Amino acid sequence: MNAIDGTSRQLKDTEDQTLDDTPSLLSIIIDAHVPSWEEIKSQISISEAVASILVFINAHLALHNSNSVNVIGYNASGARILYPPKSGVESTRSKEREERSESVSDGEQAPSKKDHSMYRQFKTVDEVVQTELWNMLNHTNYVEEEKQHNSAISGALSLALGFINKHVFVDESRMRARILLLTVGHKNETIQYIPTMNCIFAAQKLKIPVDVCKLGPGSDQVFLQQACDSTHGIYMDISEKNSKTPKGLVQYLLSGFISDPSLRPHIVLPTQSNVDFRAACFLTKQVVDIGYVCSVCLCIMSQIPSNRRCPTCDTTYSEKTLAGLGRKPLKKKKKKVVKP
Amino acid sequence: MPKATRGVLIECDPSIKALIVNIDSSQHNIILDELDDTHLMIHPSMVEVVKQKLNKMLAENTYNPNEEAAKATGK
Amino acid sequence: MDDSDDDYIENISGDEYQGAPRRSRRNQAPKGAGGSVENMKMANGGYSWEDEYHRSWDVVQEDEGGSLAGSVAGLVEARKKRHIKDATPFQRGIIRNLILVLDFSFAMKESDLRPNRYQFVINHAIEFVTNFFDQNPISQLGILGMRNGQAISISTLGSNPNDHINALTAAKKLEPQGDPSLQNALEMARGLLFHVPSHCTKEVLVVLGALLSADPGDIHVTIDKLVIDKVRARVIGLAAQVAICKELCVKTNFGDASYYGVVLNEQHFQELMDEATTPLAESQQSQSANPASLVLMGFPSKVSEAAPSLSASDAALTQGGYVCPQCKVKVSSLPTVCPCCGLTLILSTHLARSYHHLFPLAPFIEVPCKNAHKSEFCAGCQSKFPVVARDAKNIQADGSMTSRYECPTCHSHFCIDCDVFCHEILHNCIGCQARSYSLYQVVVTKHKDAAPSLKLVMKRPDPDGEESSRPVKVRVVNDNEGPAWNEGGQAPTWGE
Amino acid sequence: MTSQFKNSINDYLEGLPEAVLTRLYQSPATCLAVFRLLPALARTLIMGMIFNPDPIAVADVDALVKPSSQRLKLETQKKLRLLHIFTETQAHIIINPTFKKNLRAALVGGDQNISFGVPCDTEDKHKVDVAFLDAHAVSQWEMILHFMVGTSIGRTPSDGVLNLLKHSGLMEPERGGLRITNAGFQFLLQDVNAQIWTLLLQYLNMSEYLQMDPVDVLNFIFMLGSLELGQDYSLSALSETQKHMLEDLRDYGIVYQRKASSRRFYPTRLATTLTSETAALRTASQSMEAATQDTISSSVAADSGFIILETNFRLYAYTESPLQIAVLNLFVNLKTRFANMVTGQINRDSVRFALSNGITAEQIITYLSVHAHPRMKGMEHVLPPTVVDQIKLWQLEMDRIRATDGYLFSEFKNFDEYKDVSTYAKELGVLLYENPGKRKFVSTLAGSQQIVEFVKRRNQKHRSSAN
Repeated sequence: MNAIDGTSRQLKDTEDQTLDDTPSLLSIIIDAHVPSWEEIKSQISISEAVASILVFINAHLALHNSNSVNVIGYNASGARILYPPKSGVESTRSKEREERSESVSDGEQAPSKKDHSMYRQFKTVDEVVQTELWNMLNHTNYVEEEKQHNSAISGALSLALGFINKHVFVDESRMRARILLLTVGHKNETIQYIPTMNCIFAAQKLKIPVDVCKLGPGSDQVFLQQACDSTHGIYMDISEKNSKTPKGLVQYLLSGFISDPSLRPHIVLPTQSNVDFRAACFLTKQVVDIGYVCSVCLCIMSQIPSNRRCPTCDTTYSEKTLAGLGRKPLKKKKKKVVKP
Repeated sequence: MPKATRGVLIECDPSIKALIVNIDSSQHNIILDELDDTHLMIHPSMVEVVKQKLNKMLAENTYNPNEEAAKATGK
Repeated sequence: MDDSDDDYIENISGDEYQGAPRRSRRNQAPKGAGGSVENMKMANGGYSWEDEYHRSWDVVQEDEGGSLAGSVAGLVEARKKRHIKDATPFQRGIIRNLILVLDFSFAMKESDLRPNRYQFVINHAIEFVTNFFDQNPISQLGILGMRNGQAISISTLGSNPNDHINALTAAKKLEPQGDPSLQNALEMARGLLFHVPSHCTKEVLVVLGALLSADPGDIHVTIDKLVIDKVRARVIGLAAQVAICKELCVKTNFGDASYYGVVLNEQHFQELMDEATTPLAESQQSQSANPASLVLMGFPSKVSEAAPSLSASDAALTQGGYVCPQCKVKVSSLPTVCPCCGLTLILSTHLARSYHHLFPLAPFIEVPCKNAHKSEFCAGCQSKFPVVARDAKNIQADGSMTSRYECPTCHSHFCIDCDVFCHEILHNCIGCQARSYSLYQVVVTKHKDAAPSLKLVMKRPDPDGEESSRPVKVRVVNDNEGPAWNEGGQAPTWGE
Repeated sequence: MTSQFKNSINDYLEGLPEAVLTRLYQSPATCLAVFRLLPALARTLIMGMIFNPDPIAVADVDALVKPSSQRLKLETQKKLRLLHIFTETQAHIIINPTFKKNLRAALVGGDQNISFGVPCDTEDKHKVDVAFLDAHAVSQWEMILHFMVGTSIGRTPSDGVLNLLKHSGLMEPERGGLRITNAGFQFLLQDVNAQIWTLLLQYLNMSEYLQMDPVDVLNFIFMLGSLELGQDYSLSALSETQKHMLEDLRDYGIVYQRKASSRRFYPTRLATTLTSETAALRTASQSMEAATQDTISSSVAADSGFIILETNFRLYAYTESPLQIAVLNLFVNLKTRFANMVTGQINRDSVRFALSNGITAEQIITYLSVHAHPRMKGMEHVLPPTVVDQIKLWQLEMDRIRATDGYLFSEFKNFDEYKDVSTYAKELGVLLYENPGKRKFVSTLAGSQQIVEFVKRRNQKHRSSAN
């Protein structure tokens, strides 16, 4: 009878939060780097993969009435949002209806047109994603692509985070958000270090888990592993060396990556055994356990540079400060305890 | 030999109990026994009186910023 | 907007009455920025109470349709704009050692800050600890209190945010009492910072509620000692300006008074605290004081174990952790100093987290009306911009009614939300990233069995789209003449 | 709100026999809708299984769920068993093949199935647009609500509707007319979506009396939720039962048919949002957009929230709908009416009036929070806690004291005596209250006689043993 006060209500509210399944926004980032897909053509073709991804998107939408998706594609020349289309959902429907009437006249237009046998919400998303992705794949210059090895993963992540920020945090919609990065992992792929790290920190700060599904035969992407580790996401490498094949992509996606962030505290996630956080020396490219770090620009070196200048920011180090470091670095730091 | 007294057991908040005690304080003809903070034993014939007085007191003690308006609608 | 440099100097040199250092890149606050700092400083430079009274409803103007939607949106935007900070690249002291000194004296019982000064400051200090370590992962923090004329230690210099937060939570129960002693607190801070190596910064942040200091000796001597020890002080006053605090700030910051701020309201306090989380820009004098150096650091590897084992850092059994590469002792959390051999242990990601201080994202520029038609959607979140007529004349001169902000590098247009997000959280320009070129391109070379090494190559596309490589210049503030390019002959370049 | 209908429909489904359920699962649209009603863990489990050709091992499921969440797992499994989606053998869990096949079909598409409705392939000569459908839905639905509130707007709903209202106990016959019941008042406080579900569930119950096939009825309801607004659908794919249903649904405003003999029908927004919560989950900027675009000028749109409640109990409601105002009038002392809003105050009298009508404090609070203005929804507590507490207190105040007739037993000789007697009273089940410290207890009126006799017996026994 006397139990009405603020504290008890608050407790109840938070309890509800955990039990209640809030809808979630899934941001899927798809690798649209054509040469990479060519490389694993024997295992899975891009159209098969896209079909699997679409099923996965549908599955995500099926989980909750208000779930939504955001699809981003990236290749060597950049990243862009494939879904939702710019003009918002309302006009897509009308556009799509136009398209449909067009396609009737044109005969066959999109690769696979699913008529009324599909749930309306799924159909809208699938069609837009498919068309846009196909546009993206067709409009890229293959020759150029071959040459360029830098990837716009950082761009795609930035877009995803920006989108989530706007639609979840600025709009204060009660949604959870997560990112799934589907990468083929070209073996010569280069990732922009600082922007990617910035993305990871932003995701960490906003508590957005970043899941990574890697298909290609290339070695593990250390950055992406770090991304998963620091944002509590799932990292899965679906390649032959883990005796997995991208053929069953849809099954891997549905069993590994479907779990909603709200459910994750309750289930055992596939864990990464060891994430490499060690650094490499800027000068010798050697992996270092113990290294020298420039106090100005934080570059890592395994030895004191011969000319006493930092190789990256060109700061000159004074003789005096280096003298202390010249010896085998076992000097114990003095810890002074000062009594008030 | 234990004593059995006929009465009405009242279960209420401590605040309401205080009010009943207050009502009783003028004539001491209501309360038979104060059992604890939330229980009282009162005279069987006085139940309706208590309820009435209580309602009146509660209404008096309710803060109503627009007394007039509320009266006007007469709900 | 292009003269943001001059703007900055102006603020350093003059305006001592304003108390608050002004870092906003906008000269004039848009009208009616709703209780913001700028509101207090009126155009004529006088006090706010000397100015004509502004009625909030005078600010709002209806458009032709009689709708307020436009004005309301403008006000909302103006509020968000305040967050945009100065972003000229400075050389900064990245490895910091900061002592936070909180006032626990009688003056903190005042309730002009809700619920009272004491609770308010502690709550914000807890937030500050989180932000500080978020921004400065390889730095150290210690907390002191001033109470009963003594300096009391709340938490010692350390890099684990939880230790500090727990200490502060425990300190909430202390009743503020007695007089504060600035001198005792500064002396204690000086002692704590004594052993700090020269390549790190030594800083003191004082939050002072009282207007007095009950000192046992001559505080001027202490201030001189701080100067000799190269400790830099920043003071946030809760009541009014105190001469000794100003002297402290001016002397320890090479004549710069902008490190002393007196709060106007709750929000302003938050802003002043946030300012202290950004690493200090290194001036030439301070640079000579803290010569660049190499620091020995260990990069431990993560281990996962089936059974818990003893962790040296918190003297308890823990499952998994990191192994110090030098003495092989296990610690449970990073960054930390190895309790056994004293080596600084960090992850390479911690270093990466400080990079955005070194390479800040250039501020976005408000798009003038004549260019507004170029874009229809935000390049970040794809939300639709308000349509602006090309010959719109009725647009107020001060506010950006186009609601578009342009990245100076990739010329993409962004909405205010994405602008704030890019600068505050992401530190990337979404447009530059999505187009796969950026100001600083870091080329990563793979290595067989370790994290890739990185090499930074500067790329800056010219306005007409062509890309040209130019080295980065790290700017150093001259104390008297204002900012200047580091003209020491060879500009520092990234890469070989 | 939504969880209420979720629970009730779940309960209904769980009560169905396996054969009926399996027949139900033959429609992909139904599978999808049922799937969404399941708890989160169940959905994740099923997703992992539907593309897996082999049955999943029980051990795998056990390993998937953290030991700390075992309770959740057991509840989930029980639910899935009841719905006959899972069959468990010794070592494996087998998913209902019909369910599996059709949920897959829903996700993948491709197969020709008619569960998502068959659009008309011919052009409609009398084509209607979305705005018309919205207007139609609102006018039909509000007519029912107005009828219930009693603010008659000239038209009375059809007999089918009146029957349903009577059958569901929302209204009761009284002197030739119908009178709203307490359940009816509660119904009014629900949001539109929940109201429709309440009616549809009642319809489902009623259909059994009318000897309609529940599978057909459910399939049709779930199908409606997956239709596209503004699209016309052909009647040809519907069964006889469903065609019959269509007539009733037309009266509720859920579908639109130009005339009864028409061969096509249009779902309205009431239908297409049946299985979605978009209205309830509208974000601030979206509703701004909706307001500026002004495509939906109905109470359906206004549902997104129009009430501002201040800590001083003043209430501002941005609405001009007479219906909303009538509903508010149930528990608010309305004062002023402006062109686009009404102001009023919640006070003791107005709440007591509502309480005396059978509306509970909980319902008032839920109504207010569901219809809270988006600006209020952004806050930590949607409603001011003081007001919420006060409304609850007012409800308690209605019943501040509980009075029970009885006998007070006191002045026991010693604790043993007290204990024996009170234990006896407890065993009899007549003990109302006891205070061992004071050695007093209260028994019911009826029990007192027995206790008195027990005391006498006990005393005699003691006396004799003492002698």
